[in-house]
Amino acid sequence: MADLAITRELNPPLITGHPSYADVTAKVSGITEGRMPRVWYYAFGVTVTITGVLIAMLSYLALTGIGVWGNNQPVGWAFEITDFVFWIGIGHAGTLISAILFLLRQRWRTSINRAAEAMTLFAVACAGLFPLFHVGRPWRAYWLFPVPNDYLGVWQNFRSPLMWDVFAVSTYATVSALFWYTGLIPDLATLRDRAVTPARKYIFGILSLGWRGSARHWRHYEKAYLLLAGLSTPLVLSVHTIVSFDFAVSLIPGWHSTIFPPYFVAGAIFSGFAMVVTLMVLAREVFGLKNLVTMKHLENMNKVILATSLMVGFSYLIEFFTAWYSGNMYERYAFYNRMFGPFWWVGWLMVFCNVLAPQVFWSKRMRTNVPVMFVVSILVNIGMWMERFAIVAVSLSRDYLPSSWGNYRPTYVDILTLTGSFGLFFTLFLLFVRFLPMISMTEVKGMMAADAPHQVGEGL
Amino acid sequence: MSPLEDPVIEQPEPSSGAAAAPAEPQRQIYGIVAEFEDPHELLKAVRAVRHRGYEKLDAYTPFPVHGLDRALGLKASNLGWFVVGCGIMGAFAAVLLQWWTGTIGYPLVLGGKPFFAPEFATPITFELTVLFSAFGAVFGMLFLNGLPRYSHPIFEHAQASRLTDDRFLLAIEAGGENFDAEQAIAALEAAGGKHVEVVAE
Amino acid sequence: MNCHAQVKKDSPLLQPIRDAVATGKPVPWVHIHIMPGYVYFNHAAHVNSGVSCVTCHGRIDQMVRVRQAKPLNMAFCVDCHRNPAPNIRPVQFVTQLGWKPDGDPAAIGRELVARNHLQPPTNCSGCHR
Amino acid sequence: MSETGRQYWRSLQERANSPDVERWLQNEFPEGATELDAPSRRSLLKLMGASLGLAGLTACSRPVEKILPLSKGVEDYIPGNPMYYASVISLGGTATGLVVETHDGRPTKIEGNPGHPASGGACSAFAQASVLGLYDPDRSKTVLRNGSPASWDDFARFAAGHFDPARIGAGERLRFLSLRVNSPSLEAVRAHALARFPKARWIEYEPISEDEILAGAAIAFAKPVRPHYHFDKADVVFSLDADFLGLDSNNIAYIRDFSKRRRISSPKDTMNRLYMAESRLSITGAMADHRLRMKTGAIRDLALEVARNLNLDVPAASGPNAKWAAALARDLARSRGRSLVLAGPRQPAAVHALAHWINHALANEGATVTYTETGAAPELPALKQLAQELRSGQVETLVILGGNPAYDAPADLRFDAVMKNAPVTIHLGLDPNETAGLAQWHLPEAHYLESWGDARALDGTVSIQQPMIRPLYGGKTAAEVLALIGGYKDRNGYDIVRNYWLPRWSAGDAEKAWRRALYDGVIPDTAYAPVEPALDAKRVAAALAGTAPPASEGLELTFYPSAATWDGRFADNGWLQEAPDPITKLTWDNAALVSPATARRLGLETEDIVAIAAGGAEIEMPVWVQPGQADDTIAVALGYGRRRAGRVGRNVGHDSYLLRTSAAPYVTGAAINRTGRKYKLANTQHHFVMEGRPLVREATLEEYRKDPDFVDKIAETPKLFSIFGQHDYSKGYQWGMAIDLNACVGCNACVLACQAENNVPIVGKDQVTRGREMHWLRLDRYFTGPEDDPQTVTQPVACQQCENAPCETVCPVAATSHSPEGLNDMVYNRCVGTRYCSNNCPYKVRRFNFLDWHKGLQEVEKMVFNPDVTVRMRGVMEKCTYCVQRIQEKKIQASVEGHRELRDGEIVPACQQTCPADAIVFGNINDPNSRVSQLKKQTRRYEMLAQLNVKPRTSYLAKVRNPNPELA
Repeated sequence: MADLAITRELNPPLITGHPSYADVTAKVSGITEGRMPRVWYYAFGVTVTITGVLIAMLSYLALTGIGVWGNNQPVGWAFEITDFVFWIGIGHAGTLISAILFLLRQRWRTSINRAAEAMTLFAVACAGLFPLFHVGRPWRAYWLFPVPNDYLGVWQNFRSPLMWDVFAVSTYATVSALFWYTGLIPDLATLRDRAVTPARKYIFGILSLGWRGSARHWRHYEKAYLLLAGLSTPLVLSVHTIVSFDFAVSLIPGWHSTIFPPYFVAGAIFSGFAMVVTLMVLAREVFGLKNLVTMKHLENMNKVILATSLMVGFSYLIEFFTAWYSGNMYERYAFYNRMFGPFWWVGWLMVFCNVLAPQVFWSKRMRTNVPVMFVVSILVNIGMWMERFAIVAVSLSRDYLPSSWGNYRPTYVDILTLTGSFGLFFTLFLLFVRFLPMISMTEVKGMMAADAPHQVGEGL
Repeated sequence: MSPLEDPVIEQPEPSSGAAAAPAEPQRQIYGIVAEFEDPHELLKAVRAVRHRGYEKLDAYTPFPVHGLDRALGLKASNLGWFVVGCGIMGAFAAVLLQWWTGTIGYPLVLGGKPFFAPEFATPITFELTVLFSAFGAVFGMLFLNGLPRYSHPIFEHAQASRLTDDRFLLAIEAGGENFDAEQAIAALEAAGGKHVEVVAE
Repeated sequence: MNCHAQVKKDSPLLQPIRDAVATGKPVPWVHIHIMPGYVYFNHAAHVNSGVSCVTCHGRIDQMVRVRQAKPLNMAFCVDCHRNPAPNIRPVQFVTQLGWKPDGDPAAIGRELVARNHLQPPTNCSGCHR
Repeated sequence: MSETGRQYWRSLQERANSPDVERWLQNEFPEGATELDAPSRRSLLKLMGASLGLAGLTACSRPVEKILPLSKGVEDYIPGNPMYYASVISLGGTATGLVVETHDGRPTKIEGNPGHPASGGACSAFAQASVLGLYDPDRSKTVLRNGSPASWDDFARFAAGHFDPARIGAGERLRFLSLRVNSPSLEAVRAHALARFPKARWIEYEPISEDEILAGAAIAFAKPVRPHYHFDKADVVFSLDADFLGLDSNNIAYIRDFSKRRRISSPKDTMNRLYMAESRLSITGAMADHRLRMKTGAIRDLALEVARNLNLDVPAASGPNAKWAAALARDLARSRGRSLVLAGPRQPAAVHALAHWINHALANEGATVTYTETGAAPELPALKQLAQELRSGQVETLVILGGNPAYDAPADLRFDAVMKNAPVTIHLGLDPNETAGLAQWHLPEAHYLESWGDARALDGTVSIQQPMIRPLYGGKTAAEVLALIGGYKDRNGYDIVRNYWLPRWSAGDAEKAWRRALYDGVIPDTAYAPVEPALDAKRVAAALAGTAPPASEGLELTFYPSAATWDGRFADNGWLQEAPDPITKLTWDNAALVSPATARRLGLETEDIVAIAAGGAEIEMPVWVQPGQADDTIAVALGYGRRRAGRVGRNVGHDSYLLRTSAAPYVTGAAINRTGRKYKLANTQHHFVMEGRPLVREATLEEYRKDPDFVDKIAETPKLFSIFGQHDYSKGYQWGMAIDLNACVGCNACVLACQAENNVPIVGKDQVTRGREMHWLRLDRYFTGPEDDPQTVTQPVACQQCENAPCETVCPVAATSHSPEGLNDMVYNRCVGTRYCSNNCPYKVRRFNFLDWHKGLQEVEKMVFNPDVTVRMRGVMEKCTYCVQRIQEKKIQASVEGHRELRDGEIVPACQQTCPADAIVFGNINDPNSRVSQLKKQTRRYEMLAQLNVKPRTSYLAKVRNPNPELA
């Protein structure tokens, strides 16, 4: 018992207001059953419209050619790959929360992991769009997958980092989806059992796969969940590592850098957590989840943001140091160009948003202040996008031969496509909170049981 | 139990005791089912009932109750083997794909690199290993649990609709040796179970 | 019309040819064996290496109406380019679609491949330019 | 081939029999116009059917799956195999011999004629691009009478009446105006016509005039002889503002001769030394070992200074360059008989005369410079008189045979206005240009590739101009029209030319000689005999004394021919419009070039629009700040701002003819004012500094002799190693290339040759500003030294065919891979367009089809495509492959010819074939005796960015300059 006392001191209850199991069920399921608050409909209307813009832009692109973007020689990749890396990065926080914190026994994850995982899926969906549509001939994009064909007899080039990307991203999407769905099964069963309309009963009946919470099942279920967490952890690290290979394996100054893998992963977690904060702050305001998503959750996330911000800042320093120390004139110029070239403002914006802004979280007052954390999280998202742009496009604009140096100006299509991808992301997220439990009832109840005052351990 | 340990996923170590073999000849009734309001009562009841010699038990809970599987005398899950097997398959498939297409399928000189080399085969091999393992974990779990399943007798119980909400059901399944409905009902009531019902097959 | 000035002078089958000669308007031929625009096939290179018509066009001589007999896809070409021997014969026989050598054709092919150092390209620019 | 030449023509005759053909061609294949955005050689096959059986086509509706053979065979013709015919192109009154490649009756590629003195196998950018002009859909297609369609018969009927001697008499009021005539047969027809109308007069006018050259000779020798320079014999060359490697000469033989003396293979070799004085940085100036930038007008003083140092009795003149002139004079004196002084067309006659005098004094006459008597005379005075007569209404009939005087005559003559005073104006022209719009009769002219003729080269050598295809739009040549007007005995070009030449050969073998002439592309013994005119020093001195010393203050404006449109006649040629100017790298525009210092003084920036006032007129055009431009001078290219031209050329750039007067056709004072407005210029290179990177490596001859391995010292290359074993390239053919930066003059011919050979699309000004130009081969140009007075280096860069190609590694679908012969193959039909390869290419030589560049292309425009090269669709990457189609063609030929080995030099990529400087050499680097291997053995050899261990197959030979030690 003594150790439990300590436990409670170290981990004060994460669920405040002493709700009962039924309260949790009612609160969380209730959101998906009752009418949405009016603000939901407004928001949904807006995001759907923006998604429409995305569809329009992508169709225009596919019908006309990459020329509708600002890309050129030498800047073959610009907005599209920047957006791709950006969204993949966002996705990483979800997996981190659901898998890594799970393995680290961070119990505070329980009320946010479901939403975080959903965010991962939707972010990866948005990310996937860009490589798919950035190819000159989208109708040939399936050539990127090793589909056997007797007709040509030719295969993919597995030496290409882009090929690694295809496997990494599709694996990541699949595993994230499995992990998310596995976690959902018991809650889907709950919705099934609460369902009043035959339609809901039928749909959730199918989705919950006939789950009945048998003790025999729980034992395999928990094992599966643990294993998925164990698999997702190296996976999530590998995905951004491989994304960074796209650049690290090339020979372009500003790309050709060995510190990219850890640098990119840290950046991904950084931007991802910022996005989670943005979303959760909104969600708990709109749906009144203050008892489930407590200030402790937000504060912990802000701590992670601060830590990763320091890592990212350190990576910047190392990058510049390496360039200078290498004595390689091309490397040196690339980084000089990043901060003082035509795109100087991108470089400085990235340093301000990613390194300076998060430092306010050293103060507890700041990292527990909702408006402040909201603003910082937005800044971080902007800054991380700029970082990717600086790496992808700015490096390309001036590489080896001064004769071939070029400039880059995005077109309205570039900008609207990026905007549209946010529309898609939020549309999916709004649909998620509308139809699925955005908090894992099973886990919350399990934790309540653990926190319950009259604990019965096997000590008896 | 260490302070940071999360009770939800505590690892059951293998315990002795008769296994609850699911494969049983057809029965008229599924078993006797009682409802409890909280996991601790349930645990107490399980122990009590087993004390009376009932081994063929199953419990139904809205969340994994810590220590329940040991109380019921369930063996640890053997899902891990599925996953390992699938992982190895994935790795093998990946290497085969990259080696065959590069050296047999259509050998092409690309960037002066060899037709196959572990250096550039590693990332994809890793990814496919993870992918196959993940499939193994999810579909293995469903397979071991006999899911998806359309229906189950337990749903006949009056409180079944709350077993995914806030109620905890304990079932003495018919077919255990010296199973007797009357005594089973008595045993469950004695253990403090409410809504003690005979649930038909 | 050289030969057909005598042979089958008034066969209806040759009417189009007579018209063409009379009017100077060419006979429109139906394009059967169509290669995609990005594939470059050179008859001289193949015929002079001893690849027979029949290899790609089948038994044209036995067709009432000409049709494409072989897949003529990339895999089809590459197979032969990797292992030409089975389809190589002495140049004088390339037009004899029914050619039956005494002895193993593959052996003859191997011998010719060796003698003429035939190394059909299997790299991309062999056919795509 | 002489056989086939004739046979081929006969087959054209056979095709000629259907009048529908014209109609069908005029509406440019309306039905079933196929998109070329799918890389479809099938559509080209249909085209082949088209040009094969035009007559037949008019009958059928060309269903896709039908192919049409020739109804009557052509001797030696195998469908799909190209045929080559000798012909000739004329520009500015001088001819270059050509060999034209035709595919199934479509001329697709121009090459130089190795047997022709002015070509030697090479040809200029203009010649390379001229084939595109043939298929220009905006060419004149019908006879126009007062702007409304008519037929040749209408004109014939009109001409018969109008030029009836009974009516027009001796032709007192009849005037002919033509471009410079260099065709013997046309001269014959002209002679006949002028005999018929004795009082008529014939005026020749080229806007890019040689008047001062001829006038200068007239001063020095009392007759307008034409100088010919022999740079291969000259050790020291002093050019007084003569861009003889570039735009001031249509004779690319000069480039060949000059580069002979720049090419060195060992430190022991000697090379020539070039001194240049000019105001605008020209490619000749870029090649110079010593270049003085000065006002065009000040060059006279420099010349006098040099002459005085050579103890010639010339008027005193003070220049700031005494030391320079003295050193130069000593250098010239040291190499008597092996030196050469020449002056450019912008220099006044007196300076030309002085140049002749100096050459005379240095005993260069007959050695490095020879003279011929051509009877050519200054043109401008005659044109002025014509304008005067027109103004005063003395001209009843004006026949303009080619040219565009309404656009390019000196502005003060108001030619477009006075033209209207002639009751009858007849204009023959390739396109409906400004003059055509003012003429009563406009007659479509036949392109040189579709008509018979003959032409003299600079040295007088005559070549027969053979047609490759029947006139697409039924055009006629000047000779044919003149024959019609003057009632010449022969009416069609073939008879005119043939019957002119046959009598000139002894009856017996006349036919043989004719065929020989067609086959060789030159008629033997037709070159002018050199004359040795006596120089009259006194007259020269007097003339020099007569010329005023130049105005030292104020801005000086000079005009120069455009490297893209020449005098404006190529304005409709997209290839030329998009070819970056060799010096400014501007495309699709001309600009007012000013030096950085002058720009600072006047507060101007690149792309500022300024108003330039000169010659009583004012035009607005953008500024381009050009390092190397002389201070206080403005240089403006002619030939832009065409008001009446095709879709490509209309209103491209700004018309500087408006500032050009007959008094000052080349140099004038000008005032310049900022308008405060900006104008977007499309240039293909934004950064001209090498940032200290060892890309172009150069040394002086001295340094080279001291340290033959200087290239390796310029950049230390780390020890290269790969974690992987390398593939074996030691067997079979291994293709490689060596580019001698010392020989390359940067004339753009290779760029255009590559474009023509490889179906490289044009993208237009807007896309160039977005950085999407498609040239596979580009000329990188860097400046070294001070910004105001830099030295210039030019470096041709195409795909380097790296053995460890970074582009191949990253392509996910293996669309670019390596051939066993070391080629970096690019498979357009496999490419999905990730652009990763281009990103990872350190040389940035890959080009991406960002849009469908062939959208809306008319069938007639597609006829220029080379069927041996895939036409790329949008969304795929493309790049140079060392002309792999030519490699394959020759390899197949070798295997057909008994599986023989290829000979060195048998395979020639387009860029090498046309290079007048012979700076590019391609071959098998596995053969130690091949030319390319020999070059790669030189110590000057280096690879760009070798430290990346990409192992490029293209090597460069470092540039070596030969400055005068006295001036060091």
